[in-house]
Amino acid sequence: MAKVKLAESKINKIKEICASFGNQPGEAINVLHKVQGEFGYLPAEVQEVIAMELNVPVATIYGIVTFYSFFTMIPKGEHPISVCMGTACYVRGAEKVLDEFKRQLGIGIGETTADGKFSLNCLRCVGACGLAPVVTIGDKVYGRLTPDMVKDIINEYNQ
Amino acid sequence: MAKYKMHILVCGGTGCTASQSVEIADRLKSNLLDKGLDKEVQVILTGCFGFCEKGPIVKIMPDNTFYTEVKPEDAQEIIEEHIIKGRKVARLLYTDPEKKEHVADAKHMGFYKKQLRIALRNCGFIDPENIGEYIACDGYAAVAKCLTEMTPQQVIDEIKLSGLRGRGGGGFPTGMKWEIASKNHADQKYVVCNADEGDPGAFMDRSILEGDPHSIIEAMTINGYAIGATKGLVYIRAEYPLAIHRLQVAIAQAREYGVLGENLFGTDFSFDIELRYGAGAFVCGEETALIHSMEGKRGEPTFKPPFPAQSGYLQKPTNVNNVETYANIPIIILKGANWFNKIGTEKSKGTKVFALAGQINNVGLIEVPMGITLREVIYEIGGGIKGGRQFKAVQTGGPSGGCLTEKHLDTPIDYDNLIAAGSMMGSGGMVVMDETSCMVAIAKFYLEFTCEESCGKCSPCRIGNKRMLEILDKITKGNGTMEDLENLKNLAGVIKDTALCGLGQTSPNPILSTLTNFWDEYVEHVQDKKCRAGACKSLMQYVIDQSVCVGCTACARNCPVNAIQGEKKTPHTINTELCIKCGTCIEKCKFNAISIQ
Amino acid sequence: METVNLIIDGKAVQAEKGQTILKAARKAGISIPTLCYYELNGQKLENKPGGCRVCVVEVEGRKNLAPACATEVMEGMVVHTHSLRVVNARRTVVELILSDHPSDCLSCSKSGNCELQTLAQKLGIREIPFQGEQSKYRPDNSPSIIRDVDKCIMCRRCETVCNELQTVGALSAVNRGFEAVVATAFEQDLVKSSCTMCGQCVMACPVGALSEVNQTRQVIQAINNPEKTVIVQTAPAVRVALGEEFGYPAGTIVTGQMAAALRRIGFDYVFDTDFAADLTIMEEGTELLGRIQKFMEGDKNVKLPILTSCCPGWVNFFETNYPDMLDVPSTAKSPQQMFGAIAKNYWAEKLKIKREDMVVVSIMPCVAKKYECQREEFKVDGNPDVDFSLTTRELAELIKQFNIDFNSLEEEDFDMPLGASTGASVIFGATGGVIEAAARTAYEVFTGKTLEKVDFTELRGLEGVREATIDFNGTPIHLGIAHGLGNARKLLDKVRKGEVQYHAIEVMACPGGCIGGAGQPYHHGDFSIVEKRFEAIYKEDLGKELRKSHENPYIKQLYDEYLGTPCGEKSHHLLHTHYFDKSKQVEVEA
Amino acid sequence: MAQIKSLEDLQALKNSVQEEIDTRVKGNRDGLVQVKVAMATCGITAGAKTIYNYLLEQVDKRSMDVVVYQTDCMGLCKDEPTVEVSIPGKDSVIFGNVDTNKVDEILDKYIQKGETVSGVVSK
Repeated sequence: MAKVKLAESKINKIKEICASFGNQPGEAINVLHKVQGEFGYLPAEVQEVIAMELNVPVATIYGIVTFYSFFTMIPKGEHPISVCMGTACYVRGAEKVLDEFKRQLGIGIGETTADGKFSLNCLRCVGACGLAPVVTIGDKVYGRLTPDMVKDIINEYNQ
Repeated sequence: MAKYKMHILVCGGTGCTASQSVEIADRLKSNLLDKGLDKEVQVILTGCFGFCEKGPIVKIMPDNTFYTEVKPEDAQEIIEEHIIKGRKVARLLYTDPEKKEHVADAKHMGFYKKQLRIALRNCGFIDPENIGEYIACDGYAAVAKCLTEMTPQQVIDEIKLSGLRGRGGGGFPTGMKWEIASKNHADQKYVVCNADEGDPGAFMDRSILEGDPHSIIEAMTINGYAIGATKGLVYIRAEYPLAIHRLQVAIAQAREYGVLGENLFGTDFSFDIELRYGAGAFVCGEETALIHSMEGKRGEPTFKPPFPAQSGYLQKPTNVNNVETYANIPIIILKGANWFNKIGTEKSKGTKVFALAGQINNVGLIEVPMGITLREVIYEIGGGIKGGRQFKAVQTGGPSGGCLTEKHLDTPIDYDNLIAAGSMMGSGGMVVMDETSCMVAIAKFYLEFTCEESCGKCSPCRIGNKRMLEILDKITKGNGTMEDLENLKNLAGVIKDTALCGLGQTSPNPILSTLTNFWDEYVEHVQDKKCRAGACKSLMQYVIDQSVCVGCTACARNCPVNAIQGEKKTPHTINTELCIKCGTCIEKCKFNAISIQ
Repeated sequence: METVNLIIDGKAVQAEKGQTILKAARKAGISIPTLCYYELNGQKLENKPGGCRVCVVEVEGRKNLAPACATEVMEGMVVHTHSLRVVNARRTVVELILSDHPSDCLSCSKSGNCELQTLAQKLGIREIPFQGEQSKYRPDNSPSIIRDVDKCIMCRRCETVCNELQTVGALSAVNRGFEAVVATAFEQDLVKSSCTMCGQCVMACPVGALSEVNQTRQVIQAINNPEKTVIVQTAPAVRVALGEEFGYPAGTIVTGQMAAALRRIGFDYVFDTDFAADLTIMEEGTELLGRIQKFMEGDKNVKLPILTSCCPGWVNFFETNYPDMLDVPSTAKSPQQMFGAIAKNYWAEKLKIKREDMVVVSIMPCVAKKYECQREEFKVDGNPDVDFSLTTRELAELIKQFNIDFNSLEEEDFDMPLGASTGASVIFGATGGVIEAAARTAYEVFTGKTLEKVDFTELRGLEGVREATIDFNGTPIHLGIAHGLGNARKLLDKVRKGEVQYHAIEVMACPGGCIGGAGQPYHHGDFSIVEKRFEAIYKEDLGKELRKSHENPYIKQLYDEYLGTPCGEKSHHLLHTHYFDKSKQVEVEA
Repeated sequence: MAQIKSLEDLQALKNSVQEEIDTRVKGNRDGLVQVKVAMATCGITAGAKTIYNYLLEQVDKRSMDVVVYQTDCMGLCKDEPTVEVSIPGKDSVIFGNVDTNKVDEILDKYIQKGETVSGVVSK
């Protein structure tokens, strides 16, 4: 018997979410959205439970999770940083801003700092093209950024 | 109820919201309350005005005053000066970049003058969360007309006659698409709105959903009636929380008002809409991939035929149209196909929304009649190139499109002309570039995107694009050969010819169009190891100006790789073989003698 | 049938409406190369993702090249399958695939059987113009199957086979873009997944991304170890397929040559798994009759139908998917394991050697058998009853390694006593064979009469799920048969819900039964090869003097001398097993 | 809220909400008659607010295609309240010392009939 270990509250939450979608395999993406919204990420154990509830192979769930960039198996930082790499931002220097964040935080794209405070990601166009280049941290949007502003922004969250 | 004497419209689009427009609206409201004017002046959070470059936008009606780059702290002045005293706040008015004059009335701004807003007719004008305002602007009159006065075939004929073509990229005639779906009989059919806008830099669909969600609901209902579907699905990006919220509100209101649900307008026709969320995959804009994603699977495209109109969502006949396409439908029904087909060119009717971006003065969302020239868009609406620099290229169609040059500036924009020029309409991204953009690097940027977004199902796209990217990388690093260029050409051709879906088939376009239009620039990178735009770092060289250098040795002492030689008090030189382009010498030079070439 | 007319390469072709260009062309004798396309004719399996783009053809009037495997013919279509444009595109596509594929053909397990290799050769590819990053993944070595994911070309055949044909669901396409590959959940090892080791993925894989664990080297070492007595047993299905590896047409029976070759290789005793198959019938048949007897006496606790347990892939499948039904299958070990138990006990005692000094090698049409023989319950103090299980393909390799000219070998017999067998045991190799063999014996035991008509043709066939009722002298016995795990699932779900009533069900994991096993020579999707093996199996049965297991004189001798009675105490100890719950369970973390 | 069950229902609802958005619709349209009331401190002290409200009310009552809005001091403080009327194609005129009667006159005679109305302080 292969065992999947998970806290009871989490198991119940996942079951509740799956049930709210009628445990339908066709609702897998909606379920994953909801569960990730709940836990912040989708670790293997969580995917195992979802697969069991929806009665689909866990490989299938994993195939879905790894297909869509919105889903992540790595917990995001307390302050998730997303650098917009849409065309408008790219043309106006987003790459340099991204490099500066990487340098300042010492992490790469898709990674989280050791203290769990920051995670760094790229995204495609938040639609604030007038403010390019744009970075979002949590719900907050920073526009018209230059690399030299990066340090101060990080410091805002380091107090 | 007393009528509001004035309306203050605050842009509630994502861009302006990002720069505190909600707070501006709140401050305006509290100021009005303080002055006891809350019953006389209404503050409305609308959809996007399009002029994102100068956001947040606040517009006062009825005098049409257009305030730009408003900050929350400006709210008090707007109320005290404009609302109470009737004095316009000059410093917040838009300044014409050429005439250097304030333009008070939005109708006279260059940005809006040449625009024709059909799909965006209600964006920035009504409160998207109030169905009443939509109804006041003839909302739901089109669906009422279809259901009570027209047969489904008449609706299809009207759309066919209008000449409307799909705004999502391909430009397939909408009426014909509906007709095919209507002729496939099944117990259940579906209508799907593709709101998985993934083109980097294009955000028209989001703006429509945020600014005028009811128009989409109405159009989908008309679509359902025309093809015999009772169920609608909107496949929307999860990254669009505001659009999702507005759509949810609109659907709830539509149900409450009975314009969505059972027996609409007292007829036998019933229709309802559900939302499905995308999860970050550009390829899901392709309709078969979108359908698989809605079914809870990996969003991989499948070969067509069967087309969705034959076998789509849950293997049932399904009609998929994009948001902007839908936004045109109600007004076509109301004003008639013959009104619509007078706008535009022979084969491309109506208007197209573009997201104008890049090195241009007026970044934003615009809607123009088909047939307008790129020159008009870039120079009149876009206000010309930023900083007065030289225009170099304009990229249309996003990762599926290509780069057009000076010689295309006077080509009327329509589906067929853009394809003939080696680009495409795409979803409507338009990125303007000046001489600081390297065309090889731009091709690489788009290809990086395609590589990241390729689903990996077919070998040409999965491996071919990766190999093309590697070749481009080689070229931008100065290691390219002429053979690489030949390989690139062949690969681009084969990928275009053999890839499984639209994403793959069009992915070589940015390369093909730059190879055609900027061949010299590629050759320069390969043979002269030079990037004329100065964008490819590896090709840059650090040079000491011999006439400026005084030989202070500061650079040589600080160079981490000892690449700088020279006697004291004589001009120094940089050994480019050793130089790692770290920039330390420039930092240390007090005489600005070192430059990058 | 509606037909359409089209022109392929200048030739007027009439094709069925709805048919693909590929099939229409093939029927007209025009070959179009394919790579990802995989079809098991008659088994309702078709993999045509249209992904590799090798089969692209030019259709006049179309903007892009069309994949022949997925494009339907249309009236008036003009197709060019080898125009310059097509040839250049096809070649470039294969070059691209090769550019992300390790070039270790010389030492690759699929060398000579690799469809990509053949394709590259056919297209005359002599160099790969594209250099660049190659995918790198961690190799996965399970007891049966090796996944060398670096070699995966995303043809999706294994994924389709694992999910649609077998409904095992161990594999899925994961990641996207250049990183996209077919893998297990979390890219873990197969043993940690729901894999049953049936190996149909290995059979389907056109390249070396999936292959069996090769143990020929260990076997050669054992043979050359003077301390060891090395015994070999060969499964029924091997003898009708091995010939293919030596150029014989499919369906050629090479039993005698095989026995001769095994002797040349140096095995001390060349025995037959068929002997153990007869033994299985004695045990399983007795168990079945016992359950029927109790059922007829009104025992409510008796579990019916009895399920066969010869197939290790099937055993893994029900242990994972039907943990609530573990007491339903027969407890009889598979023939391979019965043979091992008899060899290492009865035969070792006869030879007066310790079991540690005996090495039992089995030749199987199967890769799951490699896993089975390593199961802990089949070991005594860590020493397995069967030491090594080789596939038919590995045996062919062994024969080639020993420079044996197989085709000119004189036929030889198996050694006695463990090489004696009946026709009933031979048909174990085909779907329906086990249940037919059981019926032959059970009938006579149950009714006490001699069976006149030995051939139960109603039980034969290649339909995925079959059923038949046999008259046991007035008592109707309902039998069910499924091959392919997807079909087994369909049948088992009905049994679980109580929708169907059977006395016994035979299940084989592979399509066609063992003749279509994953250890057999590669058929590359040509299922007619399996059909020919099927015919050969029944031909071999027909040629046997004895055709009922209980008539095997050495089986009788074994019971008299050693075991006592079927399902007796000694049999129970040596020839029966028990099953484990291998399903995934959620456990609350403290 | 009663559900919309027919074209008439929709029309009725539209009529009831139309008014709310009218101010905006008119502002967006070209070629409308514009009536501006000077509403700086001087104007308000002189009663411009009453005039402004009365104008809005009467335009509505008469269902006229006229857009009314406030504006800054026109520099004619001695004649407050002042009202500027611009009819497309004509020069705009400013009426001084406007009261409610004058408003009626401006609307009925000057705008609707094109007749001359007294009280013009500036052209």
